[in-house]
Amino acid sequence: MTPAAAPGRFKGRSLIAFWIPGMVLVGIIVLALLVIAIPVLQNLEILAATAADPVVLHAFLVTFVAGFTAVGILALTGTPLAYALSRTDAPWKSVVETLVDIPLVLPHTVAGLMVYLLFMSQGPLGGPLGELGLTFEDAFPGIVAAMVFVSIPYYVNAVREGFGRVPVQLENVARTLGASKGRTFISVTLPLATRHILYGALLAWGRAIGEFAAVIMIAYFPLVISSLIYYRFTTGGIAESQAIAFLLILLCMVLFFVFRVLTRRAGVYDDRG
Amino acid sequence: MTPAAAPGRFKGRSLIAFWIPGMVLVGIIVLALLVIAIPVLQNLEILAATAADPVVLHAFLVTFVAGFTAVGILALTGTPLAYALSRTDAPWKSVVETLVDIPLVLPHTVAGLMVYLLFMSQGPLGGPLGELGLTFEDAFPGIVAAMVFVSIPYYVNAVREGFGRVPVQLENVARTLGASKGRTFISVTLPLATRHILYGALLAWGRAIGEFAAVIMIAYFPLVISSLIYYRFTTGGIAESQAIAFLLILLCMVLFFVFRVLTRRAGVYDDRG
Amino acid sequence: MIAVEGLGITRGAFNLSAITFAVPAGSYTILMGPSGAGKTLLLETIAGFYPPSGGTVTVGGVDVTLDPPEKRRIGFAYQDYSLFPHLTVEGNVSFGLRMAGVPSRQRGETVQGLLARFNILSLAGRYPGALSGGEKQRVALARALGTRPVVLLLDEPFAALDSDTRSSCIQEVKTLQQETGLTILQVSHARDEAYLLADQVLVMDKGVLLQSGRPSEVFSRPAHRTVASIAGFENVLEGTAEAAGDGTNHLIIGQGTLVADSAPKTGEKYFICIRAGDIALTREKTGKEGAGNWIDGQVVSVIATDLGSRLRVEGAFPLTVDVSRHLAPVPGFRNGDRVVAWIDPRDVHLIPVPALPGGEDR
Amino acid sequence: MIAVEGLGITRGAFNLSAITFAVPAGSYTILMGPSGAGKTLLLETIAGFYPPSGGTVTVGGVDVTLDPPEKRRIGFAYQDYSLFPHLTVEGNVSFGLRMAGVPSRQRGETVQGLLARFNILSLAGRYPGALSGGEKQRVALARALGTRPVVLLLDEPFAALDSDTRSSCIQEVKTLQQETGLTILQVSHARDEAYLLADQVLVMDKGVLLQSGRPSEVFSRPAHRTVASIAGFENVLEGTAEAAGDGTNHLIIGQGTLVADSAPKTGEKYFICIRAGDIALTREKTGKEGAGNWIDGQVVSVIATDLGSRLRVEGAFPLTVDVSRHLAPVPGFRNGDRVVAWIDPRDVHLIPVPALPGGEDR
Repeated sequence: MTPAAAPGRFKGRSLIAFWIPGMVLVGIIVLALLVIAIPVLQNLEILAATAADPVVLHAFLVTFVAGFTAVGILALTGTPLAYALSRTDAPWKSVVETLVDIPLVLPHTVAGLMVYLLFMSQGPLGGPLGELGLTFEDAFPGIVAAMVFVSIPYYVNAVREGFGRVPVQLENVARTLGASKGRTFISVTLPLATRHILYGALLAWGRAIGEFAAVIMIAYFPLVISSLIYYRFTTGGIAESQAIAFLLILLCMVLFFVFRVLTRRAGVYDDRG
Repeated sequence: MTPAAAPGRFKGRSLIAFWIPGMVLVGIIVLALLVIAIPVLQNLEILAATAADPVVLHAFLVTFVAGFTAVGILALTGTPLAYALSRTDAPWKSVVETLVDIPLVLPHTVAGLMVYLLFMSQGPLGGPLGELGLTFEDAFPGIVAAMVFVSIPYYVNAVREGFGRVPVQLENVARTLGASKGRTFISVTLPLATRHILYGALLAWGRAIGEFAAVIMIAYFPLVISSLIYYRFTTGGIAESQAIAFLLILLCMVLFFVFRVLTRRAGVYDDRG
Repeated sequence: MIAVEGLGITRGAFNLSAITFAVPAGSYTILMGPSGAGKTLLLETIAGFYPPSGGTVTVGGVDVTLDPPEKRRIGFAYQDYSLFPHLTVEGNVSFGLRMAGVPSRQRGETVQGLLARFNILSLAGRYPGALSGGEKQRVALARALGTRPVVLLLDEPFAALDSDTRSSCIQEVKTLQQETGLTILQVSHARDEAYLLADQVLVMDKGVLLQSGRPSEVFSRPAHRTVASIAGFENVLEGTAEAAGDGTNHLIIGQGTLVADSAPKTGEKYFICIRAGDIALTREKTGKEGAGNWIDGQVVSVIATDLGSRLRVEGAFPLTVDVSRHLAPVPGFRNGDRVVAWIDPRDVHLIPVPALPGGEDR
Repeated sequence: MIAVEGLGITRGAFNLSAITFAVPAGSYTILMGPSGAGKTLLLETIAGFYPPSGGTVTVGGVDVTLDPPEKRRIGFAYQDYSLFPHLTVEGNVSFGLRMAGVPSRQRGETVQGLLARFNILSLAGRYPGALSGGEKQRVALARALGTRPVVLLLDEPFAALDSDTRSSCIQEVKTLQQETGLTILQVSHARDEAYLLADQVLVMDKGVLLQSGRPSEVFSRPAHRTVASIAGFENVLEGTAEAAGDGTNHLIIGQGTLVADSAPKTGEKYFICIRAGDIALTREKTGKEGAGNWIDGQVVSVIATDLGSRLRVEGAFPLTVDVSRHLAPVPGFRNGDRVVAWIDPRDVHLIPVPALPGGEDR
């Protein structure tokens, strides 16, 4: 190696001019995390009290259970929709795609208004379902309904992407090996899309438990975490809402980490399997 | 053509078994749109009165101007960040990517709490900026700050995807033709990513004008559309909030359509150019 | 065996029309054609992945035109072998038996037999991602044969392999086919695969079947311009047949003439195909005079090749000539040399130019 | 000209070490090697896209090792030509002049000249998406030459073209280079391109330069196993040199022996390379007896080829033999025939097997 080629002096590819303005945004996000974490860690008593508060615990329970229920509903209905979309090539497909994306682009309170109008006791869905004994207004099913509505595009788009990456050739070959359409889907397509399905579920769950506007408009009570943070915030309890937010971020990080460890090998195939 | 091969009888690829469950979700979304549109169209007087209400007009103005301002700030800071991310291959890149994604996964009220804590008059950003004369609490800059914060991942991820699709080979060739790093970015990379940059801006704008929780926590006033819909909803004016929501959806559709027409040829290169 | 009659299909920009051919039981047929000819689509339609717009497909004597792929008794392998990445080699090979509901113990025995047959027992627990190209091919064949198909369809199976692996894979498939009497229909773009493997070659272009026959027949006597190009003729000239005065006809090409062994019709236009290796070059006419075509010319370029050199000769019409160092041990030809080319009339192959200008095989 | 001395670079899994070679002004060099050899990376490093870990790059006598690409006076074209899709043909060709700050009017004239030179004036307003492969190549060349580079680097420029377009593009580049005296360094994987175009061939594998020289030299006298494979030798055997008793050495291969023209060292191991077309087959020994190598064997397979047939002969060692119908007008050989192969000692090429087992070119 000649000294002339010391790596430090070859500047052909430096990106520093792009990182400098870009770091403004990254810096704001880092500061935003610190502005929650530092006060909480400086006052662990409030954190402990918050963690033991039955209202907080109940809100966590409601939020997480509602989130899992919403994801379950999405898995049952969104998975076939995603597969049908990924394997259709008709001109009307883009209409369905646009419809699926609507909850993504709707202002949150418009989505909330829609969920309320659909699922209120006189609503086109709330009415019939009410006769079956399901109440949505200020009730757990209302929270689930709001969560499902706002998370549809998150789940469907991620899973469709996954199905889109399963080569049609693999399905074709499975058919020649004697598998029917249904068995091909279950034995080939579904296992190969596992990673995207789990990722879509995680995204949808994250979106669901974070929803505020749509949830409070159909069911302010039982309180979900989002609503509780807002409630404490407006009633002067900034330190408490900081503590709840901190706990929520912590819990989500733990859950995400566990999820990542559990699914690390999902959809990865090699000799160590 | 022999009658034996009449297309109607070859069912090898039908997807009907997947469309049926999938249509549940699409149906809910269609119903949600109807449940807003039908009552409004049945009572055009309220629509006319709402469209002429100066409070509503002011809210629209505030929302749209704040949205465009937020997108402008994102374009100046997020574009270089997206490019740097798309051309970096270092192990710490995933840390930056995770940070950029944080506003996407945060519950809305947690994001609101963060924006408030950052930009309130004693906050780490609100303090110094306040001395420069910028007030955020219950003020227009607060709305913009909330909007920027929640839209960062929408803009940066879309634009990074666009830059990622510009082959590095094109940049390399431009360099051999005498273009410096900066001129290569401006003459080759930026024009080829136009479509994704515009798409990212549209996504970020849609996310920004729809934000509710983060906006009301730093600046309930001046009212944005989201807040106005919620305010009318909680004060018994469901018909009015339906009308505002209808107007908002209509206006957004018009804007999206105009945008699409204006950008239809952006990033498409062929002989008709 | 497999028979296709009047098969048509429209799919996107592709359009196959009235394809008719048969692959006799136990034989090997290779389907060739330029890219975009519709070769893969034809294979996929035979396998039942797409509905045909007309015609019939018969497999082992049974009309399967409307049957779904799983009822057709056809084995299929794409160019990349399409192994299931989430299953081990054993899982891949046993897939068909599992779908057929074969009980676990019996399945195990059959699969062991297949793995042994293809010499991949040691790979049983591996995933496809960890296999080499040649190993993948063996797994794909074992998997396809597990369900005892009547016919095997292979889509460019050797195209993605490096040259050493490619020759050994071709050899393996040839041996397999000879030992088991399998019926195989394969897509290929390489002439050597057809020579090595095929009993029958089909050439198609733009959705139409142009020619079929034994490889040596099709490649020495192409009936269309496209087939001549696939057959690798280095010289394809255009000329018109005229009376030569001695009762036979010769061909007028530019300023020159040429005699062919076949009898061209007066006034007809022909593509005249001559292989570069079928032309002999000398410095001056030799004793053979009168026995064939003698063309005077001048060497305008000389390029070395593995076994000699390739020359470009300009005369009454241009010729590409391969000179082997075994054929011409005289001092090599150089740029500007005056030469005489000798062409045996039996090596001059004629294809009538289609009457309509701009016809589909011009 | 361009000179590379001791160039090293590590990038991901690739690792080039101590690459040294020169491309003299006005000459054409072709770089070959198996895929993954690091050919494209070497080109990119010379162009300045990546920092080298050591060594120097000199272009036209100037050390440019640390210069950014825009200061190197190097023209570059990737396999897909990398035209700017958002600029017209004219915009592409004028790009370099615009970057150099050439005033608009003067630029117009130069660009018109380039478009005319490459016969693409009529395409000036088109976008690259609407061009054919051959047209793209001309635009890429016009664009690269617009800035008057000292040397042109081409990365597999003909690999993506169909065979007809390919030959005409090769011809165009050859003419261009001969007329303008351009210095060109090109990556290729096809031997015929080297024969057609190159003054010098470089062969590399695994980041190391193995051999260089004129194409006919490198391909007839490979110095490494990898080069022999690139040179297309159908027969590569392994043997050991032993004293023959008459003062010379011969080679022991399995049960047989072979005499080579070069002088092998006693006890040394060699790769023995013989082209299939350099072996003559007869039914029995002829008058030439004693003048070369005679190997008894039996035909185990016969495959038709364009100009004859390829035979597999099993004897003391296996041989692949190409029989041309011009060389052997006798009735064709068939499976099971007893034959005698004759090999001229001058056609037996030897490569010493590296001493260390598992050495890098085995």
